[in-house]
Amino acid sequence: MRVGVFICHCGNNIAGTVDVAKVAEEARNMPGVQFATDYMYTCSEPGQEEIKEAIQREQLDRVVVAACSPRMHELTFRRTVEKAGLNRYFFEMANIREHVSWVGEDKDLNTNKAIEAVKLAVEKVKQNKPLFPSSFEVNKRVLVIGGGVAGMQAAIDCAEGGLQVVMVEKSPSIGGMMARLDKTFPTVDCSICILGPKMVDVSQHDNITLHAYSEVEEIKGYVGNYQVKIRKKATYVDWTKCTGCGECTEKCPSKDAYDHFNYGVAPTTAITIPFPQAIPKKATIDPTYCRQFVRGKCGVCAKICPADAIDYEMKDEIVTEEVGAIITASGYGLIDLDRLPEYGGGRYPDVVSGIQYERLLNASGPTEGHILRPSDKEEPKTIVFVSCAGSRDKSIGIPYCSNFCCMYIAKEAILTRDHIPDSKVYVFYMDIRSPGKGYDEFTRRAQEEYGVRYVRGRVARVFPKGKKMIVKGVDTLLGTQIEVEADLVVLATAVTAAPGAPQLAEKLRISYDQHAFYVESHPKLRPVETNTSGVFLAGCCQGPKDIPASVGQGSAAAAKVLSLFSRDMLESDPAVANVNINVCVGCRKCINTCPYGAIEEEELRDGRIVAKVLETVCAGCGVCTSTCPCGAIQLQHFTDNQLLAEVNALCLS
Amino acid sequence: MAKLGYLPKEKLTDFLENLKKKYRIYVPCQDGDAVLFQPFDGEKPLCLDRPATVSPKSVIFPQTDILFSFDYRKSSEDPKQVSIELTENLDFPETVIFGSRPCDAKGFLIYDRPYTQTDMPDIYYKGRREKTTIITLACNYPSPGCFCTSVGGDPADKEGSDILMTDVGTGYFFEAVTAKGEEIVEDAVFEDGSSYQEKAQAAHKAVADLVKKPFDSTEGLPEKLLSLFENDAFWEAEAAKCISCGACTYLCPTCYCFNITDEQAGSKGERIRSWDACMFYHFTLEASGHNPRPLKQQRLKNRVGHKFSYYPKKYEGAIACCGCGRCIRSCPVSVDISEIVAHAQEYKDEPSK
Amino acid sequence: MSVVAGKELRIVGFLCNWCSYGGADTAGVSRFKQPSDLRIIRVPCSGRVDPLFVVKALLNGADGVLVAGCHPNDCHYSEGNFYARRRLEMLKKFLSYMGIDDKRFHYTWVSASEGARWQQVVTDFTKQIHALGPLHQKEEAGD
Amino acid sequence: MTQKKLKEVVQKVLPDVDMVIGYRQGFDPVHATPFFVTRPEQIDELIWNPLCVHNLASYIPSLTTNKKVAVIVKGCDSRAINQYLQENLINRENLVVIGIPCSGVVSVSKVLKAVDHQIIESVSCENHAVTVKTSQGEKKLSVSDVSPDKCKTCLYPTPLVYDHLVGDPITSDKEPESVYDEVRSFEEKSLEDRFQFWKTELDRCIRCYACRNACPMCICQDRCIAESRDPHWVTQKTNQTEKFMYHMIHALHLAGRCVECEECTRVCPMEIPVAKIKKKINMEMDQLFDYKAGLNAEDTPPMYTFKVDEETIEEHEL
Repeated sequence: MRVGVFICHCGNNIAGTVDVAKVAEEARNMPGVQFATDYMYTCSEPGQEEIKEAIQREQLDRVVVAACSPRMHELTFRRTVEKAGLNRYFFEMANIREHVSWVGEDKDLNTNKAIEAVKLAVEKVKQNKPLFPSSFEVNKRVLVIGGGVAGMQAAIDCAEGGLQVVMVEKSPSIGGMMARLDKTFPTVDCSICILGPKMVDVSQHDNITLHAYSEVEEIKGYVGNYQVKIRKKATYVDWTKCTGCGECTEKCPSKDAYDHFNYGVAPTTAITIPFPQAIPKKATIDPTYCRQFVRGKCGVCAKICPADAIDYEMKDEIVTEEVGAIITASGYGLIDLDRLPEYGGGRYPDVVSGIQYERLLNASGPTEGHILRPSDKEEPKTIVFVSCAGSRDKSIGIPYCSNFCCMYIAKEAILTRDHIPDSKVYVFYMDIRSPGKGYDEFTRRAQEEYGVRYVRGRVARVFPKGKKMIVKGVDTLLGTQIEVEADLVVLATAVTAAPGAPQLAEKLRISYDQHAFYVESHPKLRPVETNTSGVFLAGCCQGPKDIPASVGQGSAAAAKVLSLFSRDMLESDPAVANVNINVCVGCRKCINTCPYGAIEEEELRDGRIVAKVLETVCAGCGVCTSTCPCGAIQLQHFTDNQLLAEVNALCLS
Repeated sequence: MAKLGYLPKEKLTDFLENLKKKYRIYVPCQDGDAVLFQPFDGEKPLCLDRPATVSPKSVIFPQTDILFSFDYRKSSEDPKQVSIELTENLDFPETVIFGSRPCDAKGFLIYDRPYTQTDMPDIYYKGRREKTTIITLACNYPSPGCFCTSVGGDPADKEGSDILMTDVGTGYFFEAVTAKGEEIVEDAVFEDGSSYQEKAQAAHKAVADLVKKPFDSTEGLPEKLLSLFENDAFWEAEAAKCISCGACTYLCPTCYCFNITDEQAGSKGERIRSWDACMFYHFTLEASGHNPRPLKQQRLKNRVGHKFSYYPKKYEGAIACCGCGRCIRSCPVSVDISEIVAHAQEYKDEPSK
Repeated sequence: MSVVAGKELRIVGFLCNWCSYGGADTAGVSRFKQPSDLRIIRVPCSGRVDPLFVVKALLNGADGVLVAGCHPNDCHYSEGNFYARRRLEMLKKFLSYMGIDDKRFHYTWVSASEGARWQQVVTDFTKQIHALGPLHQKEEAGD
Repeated sequence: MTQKKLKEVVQKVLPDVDMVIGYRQGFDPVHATPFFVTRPEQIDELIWNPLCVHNLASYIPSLTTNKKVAVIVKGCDSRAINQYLQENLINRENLVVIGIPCSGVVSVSKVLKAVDHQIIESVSCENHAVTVKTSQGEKKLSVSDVSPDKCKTCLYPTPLVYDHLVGDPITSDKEPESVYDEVRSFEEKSLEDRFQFWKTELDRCIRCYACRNACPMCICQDRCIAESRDPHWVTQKTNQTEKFMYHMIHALHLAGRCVECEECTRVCPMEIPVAKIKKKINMEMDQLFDYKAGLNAEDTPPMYTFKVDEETIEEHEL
């Protein structure tokens, strides 16, 4: 074997506390090492040239670079050796910067440690085998989960890019949270007016198939070839017939149904069309309220429906879609008011959440845009907004900032002053977070032009007194207690992961953080990718963000899918598990433990059962290899013998 | 006239202490519930009342033998110049195996043919063999499973020993068999033994009759076994209960197969010779992954065949089994080689089942 | 050439590529100083760490072995560290029964962002191993 | 009479199977040996007594793929069958289980010790006692005095799975907790003493792999990594390190799978208490995951599954 070793100075980053010349000299004496040298910046153009030349000159068949972390430059150097004609897996990196020169002061100890790091890499690279990616076909259809603004943007961009798109939305209409907003900051545009056209695009685009009131049941397969089972929930209305005329909703006798779209600001009917601009504009029956289901008799809607679309017998239906990539834009949730008792949340009707207030403001909302407080339908004169209601509060397990509350409170405050010019508006805040284009100006306008009173301090308690709600708090700027007699209290309830986010993540085989927000591949450099290839993120499922950010991510995810689909064939990473059928005893332990279901049974000609790896599904975790008792299934590039070589390099001799 | 000696039992330790001055001595000692040949240290009590669990073969043919060690040296001025340094140790100490049984001693004779009586002797085996003196204790009663008399042995067989000693109650009767042996019986601790000779011989006779005889002779056995070579049904039945472990071969005084592996760490390494067993799948596993003996019955057939057919065919009819019975005693499932041989002899070509 | 006599003991670390190895990188980037004993073997996932690697290292010359992976629920491969947790816990409970001090083996979770935590783990574990001193001398090859 | 009943059952079963695995007398009066009955005339050779120590279940996995097999099991042996079913290593359709409630077997090496390794001329077994005749005369031994450790703490004298039960069920009078007393008392020794203990015991190991090949759960058998070069976990050296390594492999691969038949200890020609190693892991599996191997066919071995929140596993502080 002819190993070449290249020790990088990284300017002074390494050479400063490691005697690189000595490391190179020691490397020269290691068995199998043909050539070793040190270089100022190995990752630089000339540095890589040096490696290529050495490979030719010394006929090297393996290369070790001792420099920074492989997480930094492994790919760079793999390409380098490949250009010089070596298989890219005949390369190993010794991390002597992050793990040595930067964390140790004693030069002798560092140097010795660096030498051992090189020894480790040399012993490993000597065990390496050439690996070759295999390629497979891509199904150029994409599934978009969630019909909010992020999902719609992703869907439209993909469709415009010529891809077939399948969109799954769990509620009866697309539009998501944005459809519920009255206006948007900082422009104070009418939310539905700018969203509506996008919704129409989605519904009318030839390349987009919409499954509303549907949920993802099961996902099988791998990047390029997913099979997705979708549950189309029973609406009890035949949507092929329903014209959305809305007569049923007027005649429906059960008028105390919970209004999901309006967050229960007011009750609605058991059969509903969520809002005028809904897409699809079809009626849905909520069987938990519908008398036909609860009492077994009623049938009013069925009688009056001109299209004869009502079908009480309807059952859920499972459809299967085949796609090559998945964008999940499954959105977010809000914490229940009940979790904020100190603010009277859930206890007093006149303590509402920000999103409920949007509906009170909205012309197509239950109050037709007149701000009336829930308790007595009177117009409130004093309105208090409480920001960070739950957010940045470790005590209820939400340490993070909900990102956009500061802005929508400013907006709602401004709108309040517009609606009720003689109103007094207070905002209790911890900090004002307005780091967006035109955002800070907007919050200033709220205070300076609209006379909204911003009080810096937390609210301690909210309790009723007669018809009023007393808001007790501190003004930390004046350092005084403050008490406001309010008619209505609006809480900027904290943003949470969408209900059911973990379950969906498990179907998608992507990871989520302790708050159930989905985890991106890299917080800085791969914000919309996940660690499951072919699955991308957009919008608030990854964390709280405002509309432009969500839309941006929607487009970004679409771009990722389009570039993924720009090739007809995909290459699979060859560093996957591999079964030696001569050794496999068919005990199936790997099959049972594989997190990806990437291992199957295979019957050989002699009838023996052995394990078989689906290379394209295998993600290369190696759980199977540490499970296999006889070492028959080996994760390539991290085989038992490769790791043992490293252990022995350190322990023996 | 061979040299005869008598050693009262209470003098045994003195004798061994004397011997220790000149030799490295291996004696059977109780270790846990097993009996092993271990270096005599004067403290650990000897266990002579039954044959050792493992034969003394490891004294001359260690389970792991480092044949030599190697070191890849890179020259200081030009590291591209690599030289290999080999070191081997062939100077073996004078050694005595004390308290082995006649079957154990016989085992070494079976070793000798392939290891020393060839034009390419094995220097490691030969080296130790020549430096070793074997003091055998005649059996005063048979042990479970042993059948030496069926394979041409005897509980008091002198063949292969340098001294044969016999328990005559109060002490041991020593009979030098070779010059090496005589040298030892010269020792002052010995009294004249001639008066005990008859008593010893009587004892020998008595025991010989007690030894079980699963089969009378090995006449025509090699051919008979060859004729059964293709008879899968026969071997499948015989091997059904075998779990193909290596207990039989590793305890056997005559099993001499080995494996050679190199173990290297960095630039240094060793070439190791270690016991191997034809009962193991890996014994015949080829580099290609192909294995000519994938089934346990094929492997058991080889073990029986080697001892009672192939070896005798190669070496003037000498049976490669000394009938010590260890493979039977210690077999996890009591596979009985003497029974298999008997079955083979009785075997008539009637269709089975 | 191995450990620097008197100053270092032999400590082997198995780090998962996605979290703990990254955490060690983060510690480096932040220049969090650490004892120099630890040698790091990079594995894709803590689930790849067969407890036998730990045993092998301890029997063959390591004075201490450290395994670090992603926090539960944060596994890059979603489940690998759950398996690791069970297997390594089993080993942890087993080692001292065989006469090998279980303090010589530690497994923990360090994320890619927890540079400071990594520094703490390395420092404390190295201290612990130095307190225990070198592991029994192993016999030479042969019979 | 159990023996007689057994023969009747085998009579019934044999026509529908390729073989019945049972016991017959071995090479001497104190050794029974596994017996593969394929023809009716062999049935009479079958025996059942406290000398029938082997766990015959170990033979099944290699057979049930293409043969129909009946096997005779004691309570302890039967756990292996449940474990096979858990790991789906046998084809239940091809298996007929003949269970025999067992009041305890003997340890042959303890019997031999009891008669100072005299050659045994005859053995007779009746109600919980064995009478052994040697040249030195007769000796009557109570089974419980010469029984293997597993019987002293046996919780499952009656097979947990069977198609035919020969004899009436027996319920255990043992304390479930007592199973691990051996482990606890051993753990009272100092670390150094524990190491020395294993050092001396394992020093006798000749790596004949009898413990492995007799183990019902060592399903790799011929493919065991203790012998392979790829992966190359252990060398062929017989020094302390490699002997420890081999036995650690055996033990760790049985974590959550060992059915406590203690065949490994029984078969060791060097009399090493191999099962004592596994016992500790079994105890941990029981305490960590409330799991005993082979109790029922539906369980999942704890090492091949996990809980997102492991109540019983705490983070270890440094």
